[in-house]
Amino acid sequence: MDKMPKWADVVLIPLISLLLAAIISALVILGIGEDPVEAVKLMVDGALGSTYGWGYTLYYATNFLFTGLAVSVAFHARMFNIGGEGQAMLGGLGAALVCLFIPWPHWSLALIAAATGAAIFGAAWAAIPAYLQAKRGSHIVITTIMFNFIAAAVLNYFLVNLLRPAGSMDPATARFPEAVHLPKLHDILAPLGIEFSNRAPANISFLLAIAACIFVWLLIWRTKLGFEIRSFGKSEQGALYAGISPVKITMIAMLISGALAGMMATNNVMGEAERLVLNSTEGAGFIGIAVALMGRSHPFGVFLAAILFGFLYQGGAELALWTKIPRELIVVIQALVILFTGALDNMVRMPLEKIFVALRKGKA
Amino acid sequence: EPALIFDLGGKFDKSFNEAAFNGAQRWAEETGETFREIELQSEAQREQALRRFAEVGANPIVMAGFAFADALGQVAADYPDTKFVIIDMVVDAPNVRSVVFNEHEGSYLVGMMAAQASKSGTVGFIGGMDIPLIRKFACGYAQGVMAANPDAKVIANMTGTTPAAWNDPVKGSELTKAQISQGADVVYAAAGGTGVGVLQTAADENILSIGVDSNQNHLHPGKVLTSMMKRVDNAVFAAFTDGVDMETGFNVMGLANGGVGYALDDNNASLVNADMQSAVDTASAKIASGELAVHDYMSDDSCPVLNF
Amino acid sequence: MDIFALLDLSVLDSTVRLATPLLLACLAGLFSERAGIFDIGLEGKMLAAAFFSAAIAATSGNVWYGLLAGIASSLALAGLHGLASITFRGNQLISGVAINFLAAGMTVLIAQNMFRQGGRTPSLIGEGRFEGIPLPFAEALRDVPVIGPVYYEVISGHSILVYLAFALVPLTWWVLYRTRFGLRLRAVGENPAAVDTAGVSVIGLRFAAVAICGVLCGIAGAYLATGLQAGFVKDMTAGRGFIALAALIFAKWRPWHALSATLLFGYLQAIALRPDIIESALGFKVQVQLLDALPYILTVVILAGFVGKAIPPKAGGEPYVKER
Amino acid sequence: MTVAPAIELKGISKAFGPVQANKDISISVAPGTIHGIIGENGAGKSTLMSILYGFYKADKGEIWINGKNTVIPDSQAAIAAGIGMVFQHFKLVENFTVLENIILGAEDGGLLKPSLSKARRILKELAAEYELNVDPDARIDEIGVGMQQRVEILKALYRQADILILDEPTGVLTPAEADQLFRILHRLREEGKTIILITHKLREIMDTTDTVSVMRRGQMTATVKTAETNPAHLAELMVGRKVLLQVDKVPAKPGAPVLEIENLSVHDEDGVERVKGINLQVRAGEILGIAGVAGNGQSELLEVLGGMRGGTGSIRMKGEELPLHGPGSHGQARRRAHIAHVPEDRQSEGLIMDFHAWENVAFGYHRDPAYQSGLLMNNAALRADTEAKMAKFDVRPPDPWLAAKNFSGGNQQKIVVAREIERNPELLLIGQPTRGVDIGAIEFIHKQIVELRDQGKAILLVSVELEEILSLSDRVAVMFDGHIMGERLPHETDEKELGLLMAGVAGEAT
Ligand SMILES: Nc1ncnc2c1ncn2[C@@H]1O[C@H](COP(=O)(O)OP(=O)(O)OP(=O)(O)O)[C@@H](O)[C@H]1O
Ligand SMILES: Nc1ncnc2c1ncn2[C@@H]1O[C@H](COP(=O)(O)OP(=O)(O)OP(=O)(O)O)[C@@H](O)[C@H]1O
Ligand SMILES: [Mg+2]
Ligand SMILES: [Mg+2]
Repeated sequence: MDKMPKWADVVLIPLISLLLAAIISALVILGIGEDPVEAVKLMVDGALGSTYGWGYTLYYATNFLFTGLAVSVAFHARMFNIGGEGQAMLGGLGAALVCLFIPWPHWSLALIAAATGAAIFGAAWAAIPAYLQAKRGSHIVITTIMFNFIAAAVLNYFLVNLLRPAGSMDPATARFPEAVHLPKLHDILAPLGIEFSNRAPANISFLLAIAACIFVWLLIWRTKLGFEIRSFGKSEQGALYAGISPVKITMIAMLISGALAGMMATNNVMGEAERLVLNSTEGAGFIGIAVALMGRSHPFGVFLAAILFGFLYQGGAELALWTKIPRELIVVIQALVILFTGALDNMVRMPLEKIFVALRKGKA
Repeated sequence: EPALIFDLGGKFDKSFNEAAFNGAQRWAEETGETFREIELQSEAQREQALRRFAEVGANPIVMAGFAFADALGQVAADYPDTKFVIIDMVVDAPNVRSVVFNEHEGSYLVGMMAAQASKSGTVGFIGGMDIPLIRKFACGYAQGVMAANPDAKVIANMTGTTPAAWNDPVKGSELTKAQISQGADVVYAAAGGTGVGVLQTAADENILSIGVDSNQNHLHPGKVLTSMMKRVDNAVFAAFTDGVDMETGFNVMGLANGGVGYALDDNNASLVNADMQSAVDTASAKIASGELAVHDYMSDDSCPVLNF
Repeated sequence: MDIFALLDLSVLDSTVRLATPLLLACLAGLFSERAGIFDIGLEGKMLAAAFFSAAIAATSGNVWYGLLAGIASSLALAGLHGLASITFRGNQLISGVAINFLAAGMTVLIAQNMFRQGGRTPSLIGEGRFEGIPLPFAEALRDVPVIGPVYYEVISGHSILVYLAFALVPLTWWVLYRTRFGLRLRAVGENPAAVDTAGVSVIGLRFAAVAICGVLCGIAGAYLATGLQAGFVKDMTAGRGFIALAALIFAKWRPWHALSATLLFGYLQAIALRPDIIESALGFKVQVQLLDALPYILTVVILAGFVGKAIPPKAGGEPYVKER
Repeated sequence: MTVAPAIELKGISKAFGPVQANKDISISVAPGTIHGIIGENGAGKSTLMSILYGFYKADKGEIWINGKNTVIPDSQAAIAAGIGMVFQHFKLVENFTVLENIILGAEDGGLLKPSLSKARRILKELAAEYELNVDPDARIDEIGVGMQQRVEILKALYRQADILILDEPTGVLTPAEADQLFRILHRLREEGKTIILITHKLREIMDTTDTVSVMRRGQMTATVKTAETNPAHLAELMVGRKVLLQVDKVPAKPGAPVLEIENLSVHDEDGVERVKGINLQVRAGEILGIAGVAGNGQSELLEVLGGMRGGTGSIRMKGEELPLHGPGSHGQARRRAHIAHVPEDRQSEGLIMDFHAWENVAFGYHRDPAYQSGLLMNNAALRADTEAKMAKFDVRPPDPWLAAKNFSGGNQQKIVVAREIERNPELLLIGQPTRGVDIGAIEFIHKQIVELRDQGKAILLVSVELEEILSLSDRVAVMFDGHIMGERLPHETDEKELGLLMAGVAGEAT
C-alpha cells in the first residue's frame, strides 16, 4: 500500500536531490568566478579517479561512519547525542594511552586493545550525560554540548601537561611505536592481487567501521536489546508497558553511542596520525550528525552518507590543491547536500508521489 | 615552481600565515613568477599536500607551522630531490631546511617597551590557544617587562584550549576589558584572529596594544605601541629565492639575524620615545651578541617570571 | 577567600555584554520553538547576520543599514528553514544543521569575494559601529554608594542593541501571554490540530514565528559584529548559537527564565576570563584548562542539581501532517 | 415546497494516497434533526465529517449548506458556515485553560483580556442554558475526558454553530455523562440545530437519532428513518452479516484464587493517592469486572498490576508475591508470572504505532525464547506467528508488514487482544477492551474473553461501559475515589444500582 515503488524511494529521490544540490553548488562556483565543470572534474577525479583518491575518501568516510553510527544508535532511543565530538576526543585519548604505554607484540592485538580502550573512554564520556538524563532529567542535548567543551579542555590538559614529549612544541603525544602501526588498505589488498595506493591513509579501521555497521544493524533490528531501544525511542509510555526500563535503555544506548564515537580513534589517531594531536577529531562528531540524519539512522544509509561526505572532503582537498577556490566552498556544498537530501526531501518526494499514484490509477 | 602550505588557521590570519603569504607574494612580484599554495582543512591533508606537491614537481615546498613536523618526517625521505622548508620546527633530514624563530627574544623587546609605556605598571598578555609556543611568547614578554620595570605586574591570559581560540575576537575583546579593569594599560596579543578583537578593544578603550607576527601597527594608527615582528615573510622569501639549490639544515632566526624584532613606522612613531627606543636597541644588541640570554619556555617547560 | 570578589563590577559589566547575543538568540529560539519549530540553526543565522551587517556597515559607513542587512540575511535563512520544515515538512534538525554549514561557508566565500581579506570584513570605524551610550545621570550618580557604581559600570554605557535585547524580555512575555498572536503561537506549538480546527492557519503562524526568530537572530549577529566587535571574522559566533539553545532548554522555553539563564551563562563566561578573581574567591589557583571548562562544568552541575525535567512544546520538532 | 436540507453532500470522494476512504458519498440531513452515522472501523465516517468541517479537502464532490453550494477549503470556512465539530480525538491544547481553548481562533481583537472576559460571561450563560458546567480556569490536562468533551461542545456553541458534528462522543463517557450529553443534544435539536452523531453503539442510534446512515468500506450503503429500523438490521447492514448483539456465555465455575490483592495503595507522579488500600481477589475461571467513572483509580490499579508503576501493600499471583516497589518497570516479571495485560490506551501503550504489525505482536514478549534464535531474534518465526494470529482474529488487512498506525482502531485493538490472549495467560488484565471498536469487532473480542475464562483463566476487566461490565462479568466491583465501594453479582444488580455506587453513594466500603 505504499505510494511509490521502493526503487523510487531509495534511488530516484536521493539522486534527484543530489542533482539539485549539484546545480546550486555549480551556481555558487560560478558566482565566485570559477568554472564549475572544471571543479567537478577535479573533485571526482581527485576523490574517485584513483586508488589514491579512494584511499583518502575512505579514510574520511571511516571517521564519519563511526560518528554517524554513534548518533544513529542514540537517535533510535530518541536521544540527540551532539556529544560525538567529545566522545571521539576521549576515545583518542584512550587509544593513545593503550598504544603508548603497553608494549604490543603485534598490531592486531594492539588494534583490539586500542579499539576497546577508545570505546571505553568514549562510552565513559557519554555515561555522565546519559546518567543525568536518565536519573535527573537533564536534557541530553545540553549536557552533551557541554561535554564537548569539557572534553577539549581535558584533552588539552593531557596533551600539554602530561603526554607531550619533552621539548616538543606540538601539543601532541609522541609517535606510537612501530609495532602498533596499522596496515593500510594497500597492505590488506596486496595479497589479493589488488593494487591500492600505499600513500593514502585508509587503513584496516575501514573494515572495522564496516563491521560496526553490521553490528549496529544486527543490534538495532535483530536483537531484543535493539527492539527495546527502538520501542523506547518510539514511545516511552509504551516501553514502560512492555516492561522496558527507561533508565536502563537510556544508559545502554548512550554507552553504545559513546563507544562507537570513541572507536573512531582507531582510524584517525592510530591509523592515520599514529599519535594523538589536539584537534584530531576535526569536527567529525558534528559531521556524524549530518551523516546519521541523511542516512535516516540506518547503517546502510549511514554508510552511503559517510562515503558521500568522504568524497566531499577529499574532492574538496583536491580543489584546494589545484585551484584558488577557498576551502569554504566545500562547506557550502556540504550544506547544500544536507539541505536537499535531508531537509528538502519532500520537495522532491511530494510531486513524485503524486505522479506515481496517478500512474497507478491510470493503470488500474 | 615553489609551493607554500598554510596551516589550519588559514592564509589571512593577519599574522603568522599571512606573513608567510606576504613573503611569497613579494617574491612573486619581484620575480614575476608564480607559486602553488594550499590552505589546509584537516590534519590528514598535511601529508597529502606534501606528497601531492612533491609529486607534481613543486620545489622547494615551504610549510608554515610546527604541526607539519610529523608529516614531513614521514615524507621527506621519499622525495630526496625535493627541498622542503619547515617553519617553527626542526626536522632532521638532508633535504629539509628548518627555520625556527626566537620569539622569546622579540617578545622580550616589546615587553620592555610595554613596561616603559605603561603608566599603571600593569601590562597584559593575551594568548590564543594554550600551547607551549604561545607560552614561549608570554614568557619572553614577561621577562622584558621585568627587565624594564622590576615592579611591574604582568597579567597573562589564554583565550582557550581549542583551535577556536584563534578565532574568537569577542572573547579577546572581553579579556582585554578584563585586563584593563585589573589595571593593564598595555596589552600584547599573540592570538591570531582573536588578536583583532584585542587590538580593537584596546584602541576603543584608549590603551596601547602590541601586535604580533606581521606589522600590525597600521590597524589602529597611534594606538598600537608596536608589533613583535616574526619575519616569516623573510624566511619564505629567502626559501623561494634560494630555490632548488638552497642550503638545508637548521636555521635560527633571532634578533641577531633580523628574524625577529619590533616594528617602528609612521603609525607608532609618536608612541615610541627616544629613551624607549635606545633602551630596546641596547637590549637587542646584547641579545644578538649573546651577552643577554632570554629564557626560552620551551627549553624546560617553565618560565622564571610567569606562572601558567 | 573572598566570595564577594565574584561580584566584581567589571565582571558584571562583561556579563551583560556576553549575555546579550545569547539572550537575543535565546528569545529567537523561544519564538520558533514555542510554535513547534525546533531550530538548531540559530548559530548559522547569527553568523550570516554578523557578516552581512558588518559588510554593509563597512561599505555604506552606516551601521543601521548594516543592522537591516543583517536582519535581512538572517530572515532569508529563517525563510529557508521555514520552507524546509513547514512547507515541505522536512526534518527540522537536518535543516538546522544545513543552515549552520551554509552560513559558515557562504559568509567566508562572499567575504573573500567582496573584500579579499581572507574571509573577514574591514574594521568598522565611526558610524559603522554601534557605540556605547552612557545613560542619563550615569556620571552624576557615580558616587552614590552601591547603586552609583553599579549603574555607571554595569548598566550604563552599552550599545543600543543591549538595551533592546533586555527590553525584548518583557515584550516577549507580553506578546506570548497577553496577545492573541501569543496565544495562537503557543497553541500551535502544543497542538497544531487544535489551531487548525479552530480555523487558524498553522502554516501562517509557524512562518510568523520563524520570521520573528530570524529577526532576533539577525539582531544578535549584528550585535556581535557591529556592537561587540568592529567587523566580521569567520566563525565569530563561536558556538554561541548552541549555548543559546542550551539556555533555552534551561529556561524551559519561558521568557523571564531565558533572561536568567542567559545572564547566568554570560556570567560564567565572564568570570572564566578572570582567573585572578576566581583565585581570590576560592583561595587557590585554578588550572587554565579547568578554567576554560568551568562555565560548561557549572552548567552541567546546575542542570543536574537544580533544574528539573525540561518539557519542550509538545508538537515541537514534528511537522504538522494531516494526511499520512 | 420543502425546507432545504441543512446539510447536503453530493458525490464526495476522498483518497489518502492509495486508500479510498470515501467513495462518491451523498447524504442529506434535514434541519433540526439528529442524524446518526454508523459503520465499521475504517469505514470512512470520520473522514467524511472531517471533509464537511474543512479539515480535509475532498477530491471530488459538493457541499450544500442550507440550500447553498458552499466551498469549505478550511475549518475557518466551516465555522463561518455555522458548522462545529467535536472530534474523536479532542483538539484541545492540554496546558491551556478551558477559557483559552474556547477563545482560541475566535478572539476579538489583538489583546486577550477583553476576549477572555467576554468568553467567561458567555460561558456562564451557556452553562446555565445547557447544564454545561466547567471551571473556566481549569487546565485541560487537569480535567477528565468528560469535561474535555464539554469544552469541545462549548467551543462549537461559542462559535454559534447551527450544525454540530460529534464523532464517537460517548466512547469515553460514563453512562451518566452520556445520558447528560444526550439531554443536551435533544435540547439543541429543540432549538433547531442540526446534529450529526457518529457512534458504534446501536442503542444510542435507536434512542437518539431521527435518521441514520450506514457506511461500509468507504461507501454509503443505506440511509433510513430510525423509527423504521431495528438494531439487528442496522448491524447487518454495517457488517454485511448477522451479528450477535448479546454475549453468549455459560455460568462461571470459579476455582482457586489466582490474584490476591491486599491493602494496595498507589500514588501518582504528583504524590496524590489514587488507589487507597484496596483488597480484591480474582479466581480462576471468572471474570471480575471493575466498574467506575474514569479517573477513580482503575487505571492506576491496572498499571500497578501490569508492573508499570509502584505501590504499597501486597499482590500475590497464585500465592507468589509480586514485586511492587519503585517507579521502575516490572512488566517483564509480570509476563513471566503469566499475567497478560491489554492496556486501556492501545495507541500510546499497547502498541508502538510506527512498528510493523509483527513487531507489535512481539511487543512485551520480545524476550520470549520462542522468538529468539541464538543471540538474534527469530523474525521469520515471529512473522509466521503474526500471520496465524491475524488470521485467527480476523485482523484486516492481514498484512504483518503494515505499520500499526495504518490499521483502524478496531483492528489495532484486535492485534493487542490477540497478542495477550494467545499467550494463554493465567491472569488477563484488560482495560476498556472495546473502546472505539465497531460492533463486529466487539462481538469477537467479547467472545475471546469468555473463551479464555472458560479455559479456567482469571480475568480482571476494567471498563467504563456498564453494559459491557454487566454482560461480561461474573462478579462486579465498583471503584470510587480509590476505594472499592462494593461487590455485586451481575444478575442481582442493575445499571441504576451500579451507577449510584459509581457516584460514591451508598454501599459498604471495603
Ligand atoms: N524571572 C521572573 N521574574 C518575574 N516574573 C516572572 C519570572 N518568571 C516568571 N514570572 C511570572 O510568571 C508568570 C508565568 O510566566 P512564565 O514565563 O513562567 O510562563 P508560564 O505561564 O508559567 O508557563 P507556560 O509557558 O507553560 O504557560 C508570569 O506572570 C511572569 O510574570
Ligand atoms: N490522515 C489520514 N491519512 C491517511 N489515511 C487515513 C487518514 N485518516 C484516515 N485514513 C484511512 O482512511 C480510512 C477511513 O478512516 P476513518 O478514520 O474515516 O474511519 P472511521 O470510519 O472513522 O473509523 P473508526 O470507527 O475507527 O473511527 C481508513 O482506512 C484509514 O486508515
Ligand atoms: Mg508556566
Ligand atoms: Mg473515526
